[in-house]
Order: sequence, then C-alpha cells, then structure tokens
Amino acid sequence: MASWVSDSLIEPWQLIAEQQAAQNIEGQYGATASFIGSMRDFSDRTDIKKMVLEHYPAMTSRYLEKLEDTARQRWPLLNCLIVHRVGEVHPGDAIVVIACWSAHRRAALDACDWLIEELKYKAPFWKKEFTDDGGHWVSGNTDGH
Amino acid sequence: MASWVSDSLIEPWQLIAEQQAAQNIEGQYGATASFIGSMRDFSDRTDIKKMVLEHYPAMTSRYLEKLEDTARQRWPLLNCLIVHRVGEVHPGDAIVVIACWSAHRRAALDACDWLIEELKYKAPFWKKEFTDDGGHWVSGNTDGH
Amino acid sequence: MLSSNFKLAETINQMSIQVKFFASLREKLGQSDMELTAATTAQDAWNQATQNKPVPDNLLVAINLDYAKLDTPLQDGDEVAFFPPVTGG
Amino acid sequence: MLSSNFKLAETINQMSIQVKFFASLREKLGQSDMELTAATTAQDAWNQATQNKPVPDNLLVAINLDYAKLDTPLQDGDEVAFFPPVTGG
Repeated sequence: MASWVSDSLIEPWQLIAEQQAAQNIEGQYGATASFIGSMRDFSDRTDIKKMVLEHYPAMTSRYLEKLEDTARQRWPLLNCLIVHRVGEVHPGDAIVVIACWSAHRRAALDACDWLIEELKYKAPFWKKEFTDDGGHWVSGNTDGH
Repeated sequence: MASWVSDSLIEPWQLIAEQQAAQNIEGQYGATASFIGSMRDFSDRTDIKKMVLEHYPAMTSRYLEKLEDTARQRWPLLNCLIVHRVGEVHPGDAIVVIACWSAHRRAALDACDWLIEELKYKAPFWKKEFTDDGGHWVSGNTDGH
Repeated sequence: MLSSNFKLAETINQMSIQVKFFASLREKLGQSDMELTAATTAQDAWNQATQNKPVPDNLLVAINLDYAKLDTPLQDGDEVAFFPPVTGG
Repeated sequence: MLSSNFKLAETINQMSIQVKFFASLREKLGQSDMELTAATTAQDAWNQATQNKPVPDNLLVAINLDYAKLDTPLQDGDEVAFFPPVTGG
C-alpha cells in the first residue's frame, strides 16, 4: 500500500510493475485493476500546451492515505497504489495512477473505480490549463469525465 | 485495437505500454483502464503447482475480435488490447491482459469491466489445475471471482 | 446411365460435418476431432459422435465458431463443437 | 500584580489561526497564507482574511486537513483552508 505525489514525469506501467514486485504477494493475487489518467491536448479549450497542477500538500498526503484505508476496509485488497502528479505536465503525460490487487476480480475492479471517483471529487488538486492565450483554471470535474 | 493468444509468458505492463506507444493517440486519451488476471497458487484446492490452459483456437480469435468490436460500438474507445495465455502457466503468471483507452474515464473503466466479464463467461478457454495429486479441470467461473 | 445417376445421388447426400470436443469433455470421451458424413442437428451430431451418450449438464455448443443450440440444424461443411463451461480469464 | 494578570489574560485570548487559500481563489485574492490572532468559525476567519468579501459559490473549506463547514468553530492552533472545487485525477 502506497500513495504519493510526484513533481516530475511518471511512468505508470513501470510504477505499477515496481509496486507489484515490491510486495511479496505473488500467487495470492488473481486480479490487478488499474486506472491511468493522462493529459489531453484539448478540453473545453483546444490546443492546450501545458497544465500546472497545484495541490494542498499536507491535506493531499492525509487524504490519499485515508482513501487507501477506506478502500481496504470496503474491499479485500492485497495491495494498492495511488500516485498523482503535481507541477507542470504536458499532453500525453500521466496525471494519476491507481492500481489495486486482490484475490478475485470484483474487489480490484470495484475498488479501482471507486478510488478514481473519490479522488476526482475530493482530493485537493487543481488544474490550470495553458493555451497561447494564457492560463485558465479548470472549473470542475464532471461525471465520468 | 488488437487481440491475440500467447503460448508463452507475457509481461502485462510491457504489452500495455507497447500497445499504447504503437498507436498515435497521445494527447487524445485521458483515461486508460486495465485488468490483469493472474494465476494464484490456490483455488478450491491449495498448493497448485501449475495450470494448463486449453482453447478452441479458431473460435477464440473470432470471439475476441467480436468482443472488441462490440465494446467499441458500445463505448467511445480510442484503443483496446486483449491478450490471453494458453498452454502451461505457473503461479504469479499473467493469464489475461485487458486495456482500454478513451478520452474520458467512464468509457475506459466500464468497457474494461465489461470485457473481462464477457470473456470470463464466453471465451472458449479451459483451465486444468495440477497439484501433487494430479490434474483437475476447473469447473466454472463464479460471479466476480 | 442408371449407374451414373445412382452415384450422383450418393454424392449429393454425403455431407461433411466436423465434430470437435474440448477440455474435460475431450478427455472423458477420449476423442477430440471426428468427421460425420451426415447430421441433421447438433444433437444428431452429438448422438452419432458419442454413440448416444447422455448430454452433460451445462454442455455448450458452437457451430462454425458461434454459440448455437442442440436443435440448430446443420449444413454440409459445418463445424460443430461441444465443450464444458468455459473457465478462461 | 495587576499588570501581570492583565498580560496573562491577553495571552489566553490570543489565538493562532493559520488561513490558506488555493488555486483560483489564491490568485483572485492575491494571498495564499495568513495568520489570524482570533476567529470563532471558518466563516469568521474568511471574513477577517478577505475583508468581508462574499463567499464564492462552491467554496470548499478544510480545517486541520479535513473537509469542514463555514460554521465549524475554530480552536487555537487550527489551520483553515479555503479553495474552489477540486480538479485532480
């Protein structure tokens, strides 16, 4: 179980593979569900050049740990990973990585789905998009988007 | 979009990373959802040493392609990957890899969840587990397990 | 002339139906592939191929790589497969 | 004796409340961190820190790193944060 923020580029598949290798649960997990959120070059605006992610560091740490704890209380997870980018990101860069390991598939799939929804609506991160016209704060997340 | 069976060890995160790199959709996808099914060393039986996966090759190819087509009709997916092991697998080995890419998260998450459920109930693969007592055909998949 | 017509009729009536068994069913029956020269339905193919063994609970049937039913009619060139519930993923 | 008691009272009444603003709110108000010496509730802290600016729609409040409400009472040493809807993930 681990959660952290990163202020530099992350390699989602490598992070997940490393987390999987770091825990001695081989032969126990039958299911790994993951979600990666990446930066697109368009949103309500087109031609987005970069994005800056601000957060509330002390609250973020506390919130991500609480999220993992709650997920592990609700589902029989063997392992869990949450990594979120902050700072400057570019189109194609990963913004968030979530992975859940469990014996059976329903726990990993449902926990992963729940984690990204919770994180989207409550974790204290804010995105500012930059186009050639300057910066614009993203106003809010919408359902499933 | 790609689906195939492999008769040798697969590296899930590497396969997903390669599929992602192979398609020129960077900046378009905001969401990647994946599911990996791995072999456990226990089921109804304990101490499983290995498993042999049999399939119906011509039907498998056709079925997996149809699955992907159906998923792409139901959800706005940018890319999709399904890889399934056959032959001899050992505890910890990946058995199935599913990944879905979409602009927004709900499509990727829901399509991935749907694909693994459909595949579990309909794709013509069969598992035979081997313990020190010999081989036993797995009798059926159960809900979310 | 008569004998040539008789041969033609024989050729027309002769079908080729491929029958396949998989997994536990293949092992129990001790056979994986066979060819029938005539069969009206999947059930008929099963009866001929297994010498009228009872149909197992949960038997799955595919005709030409798509799921089908035991009463689905067969045509010349069809491939019919019988197998137990699938356990992939 | 009198002067010493007076100082003690002053010390007791003096609180330390940390106030933080994030993202668009931080930029609009032109301030990110400040300290108040007294505040009864999160709303009171907002009023003092913004010179009674109206509370924006959808304002979120956290006290000591947990979500809270504007009428949540504050205690000495609390950290109260104000920010717009979150947009991570």
